[in-house]
Amino acid sequence: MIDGIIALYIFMLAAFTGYEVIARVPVILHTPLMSGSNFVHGIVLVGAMVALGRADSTLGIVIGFIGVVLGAGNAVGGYVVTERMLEMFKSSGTRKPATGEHK
Amino acid sequence: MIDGIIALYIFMLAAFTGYEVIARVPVILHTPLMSGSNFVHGIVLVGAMVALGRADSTLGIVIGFIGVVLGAGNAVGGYVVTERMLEMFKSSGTRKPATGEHK
Amino acid sequence: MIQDLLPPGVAKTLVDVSYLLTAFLFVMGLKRMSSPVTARSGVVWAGWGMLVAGLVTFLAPQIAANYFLIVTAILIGGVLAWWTGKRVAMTDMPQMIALYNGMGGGAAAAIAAVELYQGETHGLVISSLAVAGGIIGSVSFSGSLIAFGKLQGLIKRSFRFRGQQFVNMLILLCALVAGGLIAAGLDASPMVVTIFFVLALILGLTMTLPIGGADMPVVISLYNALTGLAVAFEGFVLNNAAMIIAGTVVGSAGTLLTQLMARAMNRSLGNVLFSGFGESTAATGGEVSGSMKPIEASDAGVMMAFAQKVIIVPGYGMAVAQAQHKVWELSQLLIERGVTVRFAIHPVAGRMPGHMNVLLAEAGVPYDLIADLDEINAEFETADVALIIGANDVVNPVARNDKSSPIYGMPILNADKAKNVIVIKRGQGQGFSGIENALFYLDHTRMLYGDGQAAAGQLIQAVKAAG
Amino acid sequence: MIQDLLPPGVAKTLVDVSYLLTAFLFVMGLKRMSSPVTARSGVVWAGWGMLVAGLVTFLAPQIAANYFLIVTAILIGGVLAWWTGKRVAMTDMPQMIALYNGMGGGAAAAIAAVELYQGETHGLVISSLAVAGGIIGSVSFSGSLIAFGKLQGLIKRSFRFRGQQFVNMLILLCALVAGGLIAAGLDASPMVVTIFFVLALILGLTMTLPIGGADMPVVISLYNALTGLAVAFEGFVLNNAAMIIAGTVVGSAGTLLTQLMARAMNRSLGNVLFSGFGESTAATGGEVSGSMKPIEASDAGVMMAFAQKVIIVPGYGMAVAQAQHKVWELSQLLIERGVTVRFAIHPVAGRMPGHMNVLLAEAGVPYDLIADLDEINAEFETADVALIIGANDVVNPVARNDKSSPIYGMPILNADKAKNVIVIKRGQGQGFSGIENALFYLDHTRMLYGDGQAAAGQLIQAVKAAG
Ligand SMILES: NC(=O)c1ccc[n+]([C@@H]2O[C@H](COP(=O)([O-])OP(=O)(O)OC[C@H]3O[C@@H](n4cnc5c(N)ncnc54)[C@H](OP(=O)(O)O)[C@@H]3O)[C@@H](O)[C@H]2O)c1
Ligand SMILES: NC(=O)c1ccc[n+]([C@@H]2O[C@H](COP(=O)([O-])OP(=O)(O)OC[C@H]3O[C@@H](n4cnc5c(N)ncnc54)[C@H](OP(=O)(O)O)[C@@H]3O)[C@@H](O)[C@H]2O)c1
Repeated sequence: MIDGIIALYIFMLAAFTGYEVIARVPVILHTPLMSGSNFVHGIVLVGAMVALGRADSTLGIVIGFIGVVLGAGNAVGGYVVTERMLEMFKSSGTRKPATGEHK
Repeated sequence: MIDGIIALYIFMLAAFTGYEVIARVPVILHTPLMSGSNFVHGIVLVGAMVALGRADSTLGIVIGFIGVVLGAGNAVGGYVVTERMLEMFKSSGTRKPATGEHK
Repeated sequence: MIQDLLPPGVAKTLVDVSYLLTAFLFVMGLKRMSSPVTARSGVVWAGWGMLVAGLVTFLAPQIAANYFLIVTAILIGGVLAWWTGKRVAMTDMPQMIALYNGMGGGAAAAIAAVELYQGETHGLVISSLAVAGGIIGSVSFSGSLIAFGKLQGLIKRSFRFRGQQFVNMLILLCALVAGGLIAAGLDASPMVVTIFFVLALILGLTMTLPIGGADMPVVISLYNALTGLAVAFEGFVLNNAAMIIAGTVVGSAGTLLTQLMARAMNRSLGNVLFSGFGESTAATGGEVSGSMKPIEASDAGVMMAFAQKVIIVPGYGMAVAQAQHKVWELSQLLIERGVTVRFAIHPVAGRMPGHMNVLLAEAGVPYDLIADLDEINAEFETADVALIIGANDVVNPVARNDKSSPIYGMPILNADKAKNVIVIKRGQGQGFSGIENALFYLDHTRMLYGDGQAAAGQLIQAVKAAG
Repeated sequence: MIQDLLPPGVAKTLVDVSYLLTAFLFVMGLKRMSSPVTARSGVVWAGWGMLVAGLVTFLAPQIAANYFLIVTAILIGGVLAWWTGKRVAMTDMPQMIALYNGMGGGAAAAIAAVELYQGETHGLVISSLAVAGGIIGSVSFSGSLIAFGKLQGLIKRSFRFRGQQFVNMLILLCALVAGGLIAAGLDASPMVVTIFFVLALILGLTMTLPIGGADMPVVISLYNALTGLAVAFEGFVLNNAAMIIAGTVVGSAGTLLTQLMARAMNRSLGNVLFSGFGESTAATGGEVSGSMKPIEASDAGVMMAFAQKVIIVPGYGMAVAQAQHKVWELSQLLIERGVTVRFAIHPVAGRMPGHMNVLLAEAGVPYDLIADLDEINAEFETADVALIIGANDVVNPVARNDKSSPIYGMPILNADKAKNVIVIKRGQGQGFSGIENALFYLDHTRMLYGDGQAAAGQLIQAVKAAG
């Protein structure tokens, strides 16, 4: 499906995208963004699901199971924490919309 | 080589990359950047080369030939013009490096 | 075939890897071009990418013959473009960009034509992409040529009539029908293909002819983005990753750039495309009462020589007169006398974004003397003299207070707030929007008639004479 | 299998298209998260992407069995994470991020382990990627757990000895040799695979243990980027485009973010990883002469009540004392009296970037009262009172003038320039860098001893009493 050179193209473009999206982010958003990108790599959950879904040995099933637990923890925990952190920006942001964008 | 969905992935990522790279460019660079991106799509030259290189009918060869002429014009002209325009930024930039980055 | 000289598979890998490198260099190049400090090196990076891609393509597996023709065509196109690109004056840059951009669109259309005339079946998706690239490329080709003609002064009139949008829609529809027939494989005969391309080319003409010259930079930027898209589509057809990535990047970057440019000129894209500006509104400027009061260069020179602060507002007229060197000479004289001199640049002064910055940079004016609209507007009140050289619309106070004016709402430079205003222009000529300028009639405004360069020269003499 | 319920091919197309959508939503989400105004909606966008991907994966062609186990595992992990994530205090956020991030790394390592224990041959490239993802994921897993332990206070000491870097290098080398054997297919026995993972896990421990708590946010960010990379690698192994794109985006965004954070703290990444800070330098602070002069809350309150301008500098102590609400109440009282109040935020005040902003936002302080270091530093000279609450290092003038100090060169808030300085802290406790603060000994500085929240409460009473 994804052959070698194409994989490299995707890798390169995704890396550019990630870099440019983050560039020039204000300091106050560093921690929420770290948390947000932590949530995004929670997508590892779907990989772990696949790994568990096709495992047949006991060892494979055990490791796959652990993988899915961890992946789900990453995804759900990452979401909850990020959401809580950004919630605070919203509350102040909406109260004073005129000055909402600073720095 | 590049199947449908993968093509879409590449398209999406390249579009993000292009957008983000340009975002927040100062007004004074609008024209040079227009010129620079005009140069970049001069890559159409390589497509025209392939079209001409595998054409066998007379019509195909004629159109392909025109295509290569035009493509080469885009690439070379785009480069020369962009380079000349940006040359001016350099000259002032190096003279007063401390204040080189403005707005 | 050249690629047979290499072990099997090596040529393909080499091409693939080189295209990856090219895509990387292009993106990095554009990235660097979007900051003033690294801009110069950006185009060099992208240039290397192009060189690599161009050379390595001779090894592409699909190329089987016509090497001689390929090289000849590259030489013809390249040398012509090189020669014209090197010779063109700075003020004529926008139309040259239009020209080269049109060539790119034409090349994309040519690729589509070669594919479609061949009549092979590629499957619906690929055929559709070929057709889409063909129509976009053709529109960009003929449209850009018109843009070139207008800016170069070859086409003076704007052809406009009632129902024009309707006719354009009709042409577009016909082209789409023909394209649909081809893409669906229902009728891909050379006849239909020819009709398709002719319609697409005509569409480019009829779309662009009604648009006024003032909006041309935005239109050129739009066609630039369209060419990028066409190149990306043809890249999918040819399975060429470098074209896909470069084309898409330009397509998206160009779209954003078009929006940014339209916004800087206080225009929306729809406005630019579907209503003429500069032409249709030429007659709506209201009358202004009062008289224009001339001044001699010697008096103006003395006024500036003994000022504390002078703000210079350059405009299109400075570009026409190529007066930037003289203006800088004048500024240096004043600075030596202890006068504070600053240049106030309006984002759409001149005829392309950044026009004034390019000219002042050419003359060698250091960056820190040059200020944006936002930075400088508050400073006019503290200036003894605002020297306006060849600017008109960008200092027209009508934009601030006359709701009926076509430029109402455009942010302007508050030159009228300065204690004295000196305006250099040749006569009663109007600015691009064709409306009267209330500034010229103010009590503290004096007109210094003459060509920009000559007038600046006289001012230099006058300042020197002031001792 | 669920996907058999659908016509052949539909499941695969559905998965492919959904993953494309997911990748789009992730990128848009991150984009929105990087601007304060849209940040909140960003995580919601990304959340939808995750939901779509999670649901649609049940239809993935590769999943053949174990549906029950999958759902159970998701519930276990999800519910635990939900519960902990909802309960944790704002000040403990960094360690929770570390924990969840470690879980992601562990999941990536688990995927690698399932693949590698299977012993199938995938070809060199895929095997190498699986191995690389395995080692990176494992390091990120165990390293993040240590980071969690340190910030949570479970691990108090930093274990450090001479030659530590050398031992780490040795472990890394052994892990790479084992990984090389597996990837090259020379010996992929369960034994070697186990050794490989054990070594990688140990490496994460030994790399992270010596790093001081002050540097943990940077380290967590680094492991976050590494987990992203591991996810991307395992995505290549599983041929999963959503993982490839999301992982790579996080890998590159996280790398940049790590650099930005290190720069904001005036540290280089190499410094963070290979030399301890806060620990090793604890003893180097020079002695400061003079004495600390206490003040009563009532006197301090009067001083502020009759001031024209008060600048409040919050620090880690305000977070510990959860004093932000009281501080805002105090500010409101002052504002009502006509005092100009501003909050000065140092980029590394507290224990995570933006820590103070989050807390002040929680208390409801409007954005326009909050100012960055760059904005406010010039204003201290015009302030009658600088009220420092629980901040120490970020106002230490030693950073400006003592070259031997470990914080020399860090930009600080110029609180010492204010006409009067009031410092709220509990006693002689030092800041994170463990050095003396010359500010506390200045003639115009007064110490208001007490817990942050209590002291703010007393000030409120005092201001009210001032009538
Ligand atoms: N920057 C862009 O991207 C862009 C693109 C397209 C359109 N525009 C539009 O162009 C306008 C730009 O405003 P502007 O203030 O720079 O220029 P302007 O409004 O076009 O006015 C130019 C003035 O210069 C004078 N002039 C012409 N040749 C001269 C010479 N040789 N020596 C001295 N004076 C000369 C003319 O008066 P005389 O004939 O009496 O000398 C004219 O009034 C705006 O309306 C803008 O929207 C801008
Ligand atoms: N922001 C980040 O990302 C980050 C991450 C890691 C490390 N750091 C480092 O952390 C430091 C942050 O500087 P900072 O000025 O915010 O804090 P700090 O230098 O760590 O000082 C905190 C002060 O608060 C006082 N305090 C503690 N609990 C208190 C309470 N309940 N009530 C009142 N006062 C209390 C302490 O003194 P008493 O014990 O006498 O009360 C201490 O001197 C910098 O060195 C920075 O490099 C920052």
